[in-house]
Amino acid sequence: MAQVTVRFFARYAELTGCDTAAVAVPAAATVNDVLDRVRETVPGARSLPPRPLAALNLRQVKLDTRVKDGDEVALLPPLSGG
Amino acid sequence: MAQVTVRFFARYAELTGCDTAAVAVPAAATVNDVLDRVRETVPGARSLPPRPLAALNLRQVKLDTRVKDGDEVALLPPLSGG
Amino acid sequence: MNPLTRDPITVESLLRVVQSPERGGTCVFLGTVRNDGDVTGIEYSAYDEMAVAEITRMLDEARERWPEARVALQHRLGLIPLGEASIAIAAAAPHRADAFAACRYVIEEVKRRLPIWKKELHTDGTATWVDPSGKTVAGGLRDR
Amino acid sequence: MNPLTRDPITVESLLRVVQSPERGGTCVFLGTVRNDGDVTGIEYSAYDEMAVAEITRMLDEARERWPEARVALQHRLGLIPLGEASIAIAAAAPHRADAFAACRYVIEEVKRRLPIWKKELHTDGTATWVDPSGKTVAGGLRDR
Repeated sequence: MAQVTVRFFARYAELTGCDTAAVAVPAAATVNDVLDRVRETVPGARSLPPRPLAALNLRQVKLDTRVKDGDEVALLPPLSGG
Repeated sequence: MAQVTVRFFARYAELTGCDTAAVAVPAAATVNDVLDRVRETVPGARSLPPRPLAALNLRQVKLDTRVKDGDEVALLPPLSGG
Repeated sequence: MNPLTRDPITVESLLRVVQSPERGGTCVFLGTVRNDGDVTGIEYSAYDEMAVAEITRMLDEARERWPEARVALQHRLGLIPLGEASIAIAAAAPHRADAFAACRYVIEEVKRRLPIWKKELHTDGTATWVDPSGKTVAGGLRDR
Repeated sequence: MNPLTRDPITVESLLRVVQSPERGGTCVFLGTVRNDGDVTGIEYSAYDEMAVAEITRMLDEARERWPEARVALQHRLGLIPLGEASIAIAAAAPHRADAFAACRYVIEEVKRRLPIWKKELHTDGTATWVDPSGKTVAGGLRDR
């Protein structure tokens, strides 16, 4: 199993009511698997869009990217910096 | 006849030793005719390049542009503003 | 210079970082909070650690593409009143084409990659998250 | 604001002219005196009346091409020390592409049209007129 920290920002933090959640996923799981796990364990996460923007360890990644124990996954609403 | 004021700037003012000269040219003369007249009457003007940049009444013009009485012709070294 | 700040941005502090007598052309971009109808201000929030990492990567990329240019960036967070700058980018280079290109590159990457979000505060007391894809969503409401 | 000045240029004074809450993007170009080897400063001179007329025409052209943009320009004359600005252009617009384009347009037109000349002052006390076509000519000498 891999223990992954999930972070929520901006509107997604409002939807879930939390900034951070810890989830456990099988070894060789993907960001998408982390997302599925989050939807099961964080009630407000069911309102997240089907394919949100995600970052893994401070870099944007595709949802099929593999995660490993200790990784940080972030779910990012549409960016509007600048 | 048309009375025309000629102005010299930057290096051209250094070459001719003057800032301004007044020349008389026939009616229907061009900027080029003014330039020829300047070369005859202003000693240092013989060192001007054959076809310098010229302005007529605050606008860049070609040397075949007609002048009229009271006009101001300016002879401009290569521009280097900015 | 910290690339994220909660204080007003001053152009001079960025100019000091990038300018030198060898770099004769400087291009600055300033993004300021715009008055879109009934907006009184914008609350900016960030994924701070990732934003700092992305800014470092963007500036590294700019340095690789325009080796003679030097670029600095500062993004302000927190509540920014109308008309004040949320972002400033300064790029100095020996030749102006490089300064313009490097500055433009960085602001386009900022818009594309920086994990920063804005919430518009309206005169009626409501707030909406800005979605640059066109939709704005009321704060706290579900996806529509 | 007088477009020609003998005093140091301040970016703020140009920003005040062009910025407003409707114009969220501002692009600034600064040209500063560059250290080309042994240069200690540059003496700028102008055909003042024509320079002012050309600047007015350039800004009018920019306004026609980018009607939502507002552009300001200031060129400094006289002796300018190394590293100080000889020119500043600020363009503000509702969208950044227009701000960049208007600013770039004006600096390119300045280089092409503005009747302003520079004489480089060297550490050895000599002075040379700058010819952007590549040649520099010693002050007071004949054409070569």
